[in-house]
Amino acid sequence: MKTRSALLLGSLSAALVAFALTSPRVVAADKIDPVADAKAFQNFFFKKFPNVKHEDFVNGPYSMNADLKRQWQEKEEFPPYEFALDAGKEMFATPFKNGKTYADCFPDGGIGIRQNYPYFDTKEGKVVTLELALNRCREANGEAPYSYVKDEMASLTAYMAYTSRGKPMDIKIPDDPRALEAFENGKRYFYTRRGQLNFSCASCHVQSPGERIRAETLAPALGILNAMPIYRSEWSGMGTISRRFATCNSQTRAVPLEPQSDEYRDVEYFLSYVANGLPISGPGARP
Amino acid sequence: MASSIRVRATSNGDITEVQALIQHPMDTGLVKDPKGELIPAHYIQQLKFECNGKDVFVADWGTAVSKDPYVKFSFKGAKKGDELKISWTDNQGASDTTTAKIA
Amino acid sequence: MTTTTGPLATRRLILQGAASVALLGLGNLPFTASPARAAANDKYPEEAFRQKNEADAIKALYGKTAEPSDKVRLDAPEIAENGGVVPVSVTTTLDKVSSISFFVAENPYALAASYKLAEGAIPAVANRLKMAKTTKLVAIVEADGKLYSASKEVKVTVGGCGG
Amino acid sequence: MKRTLALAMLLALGLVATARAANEADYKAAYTAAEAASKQAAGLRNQWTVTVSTLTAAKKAADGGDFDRATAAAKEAEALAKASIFQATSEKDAWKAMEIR
Repeated sequence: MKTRSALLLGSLSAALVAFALTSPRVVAADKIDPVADAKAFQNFFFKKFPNVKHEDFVNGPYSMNADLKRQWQEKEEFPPYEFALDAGKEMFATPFKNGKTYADCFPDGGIGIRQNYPYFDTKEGKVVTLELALNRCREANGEAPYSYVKDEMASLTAYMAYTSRGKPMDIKIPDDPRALEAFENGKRYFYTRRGQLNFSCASCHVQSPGERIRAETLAPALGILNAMPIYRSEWSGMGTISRRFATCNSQTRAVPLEPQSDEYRDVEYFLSYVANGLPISGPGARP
Repeated sequence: MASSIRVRATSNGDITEVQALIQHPMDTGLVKDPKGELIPAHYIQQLKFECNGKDVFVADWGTAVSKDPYVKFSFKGAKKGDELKISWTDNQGASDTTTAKIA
Repeated sequence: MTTTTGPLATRRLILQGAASVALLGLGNLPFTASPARAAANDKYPEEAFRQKNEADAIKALYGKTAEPSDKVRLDAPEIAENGGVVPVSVTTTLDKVSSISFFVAENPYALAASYKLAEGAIPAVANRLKMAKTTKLVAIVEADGKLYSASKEVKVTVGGCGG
Repeated sequence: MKRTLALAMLLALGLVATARAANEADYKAAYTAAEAASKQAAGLRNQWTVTVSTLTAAKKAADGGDFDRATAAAKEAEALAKASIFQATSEKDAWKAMEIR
């Protein structure tokens, strides 16, 4: 095991150096400019994959491989997340002990609003994700919060995503230095290498989308959260954004942080903002 | 709780296409749980589709059928509005049944 | 197939090893073993589902051998997205089809699923199967009492990079 | 290239096994050093899973009385923890190299 990862380390840094040389002009990015970042991010993928339709990026690996896309479309006829979706719809309508429901916690009764999450809460000065808002709604109504990585949270977010299907991602960054800071933290987390394999999110999802890591084809980073939550055959179950971040970390042998810790909330904020304009396609089915 | 069987039966007048998705773990009995004990085999053995009183399609399944199993087939001799009865039994003796109108 | 590395994977390898050894012994079984009753009966083919390899399973289920035929079209991915959920389907232009079955050669038990089609059923079926590893996939169609087969190789491996 | 060389070198340095048989005192010293480094890595929110598993293996070996293996494992855990600390500090600026601009 030791030699294999050292080998990986070596070959990877070689690839890194190559990438660094070819990456577009390097400018001192001291001023945080999300609009420019988002434009550069989207153009990078549009140029790298000219024949992938822009809205197709949200289909992750299926935008990268025709055979996989066929397998996926076959499954979409009767998708495995069907049960989570129905359970989510039922849970969403079931009143809490105090008679209230989730609809009372969310704008527009929680229907068709997923594309605005996560948002920056100026009172709290932090990013609030959909999963966090759902648990806060439960706690505000005297109910125990759900685990961020288990089925109940996945069913709720699956239903809320379903009600927003097709709507373009619409994340706002208020004119507040703390919001810009959160965006920058998210960006830094996305590009920072971690774990003994010394990979960052970008090592897989920017450098080599469309390529394989054993059986799986890597999804492009652009629109990677638009399909969340996802039913993964690998887990033969639903996965929330929190679960995905934790498992990605442990694959690079980095110890995952607590679900909904600041870094995860900020990287979700960054990834969602740069995907603005691309349609929500959740809940999704993935390998 | 809703039935464990989701079914969609659509007819184009002559041929009825049936799709079914069933909520079931389909455990093979060869997999260990995190504590290292074998999860006992628990899988649907027979799934029957009846229409107008006679079997139109019977599935005999082994442990190699995926979790939350899905099957699609078509048959002739039924028309819109007919009722399709679907029932399954598994190796632990559990069973479930549901009916669906052909759309 | 959930990825089970470590002790269990080796146990399964031993299992398969033992299976192939047992098979050698079986090889010289007199061919005229009583043919199983036609698959059209309602009884769950317990015996066939217990067979380790595909030839035995076909014999136990149908009591006769199949011949490859291009009238049987087997549709399965070249590389499975995930061994636990592999979409597989078969269609055929043969008529008077009474049964369609799927065999996954490298699985612990080869027979995966067997379908009995009544009068009027269109000879086609789609389902999602589990495959333990890269394997030969065989579809058998029983038409007018004779067996026709098609087979295809499906590559299966785990996903992810490290862990 | 320079950065990864340092990382690999650090890792190798930690793996040098002491010549004479290690006793409980050696193990204790190695374990405390490894635990301190591991805490620091956790503090930087950049702990590696292999550091944690190697530390537990060291403890397990020590409980079983095999102080040779326990000390070696503790030393390896320390090296891994140090490597993760090195990674966290060097990545503070290195991440910009991959940023899409």
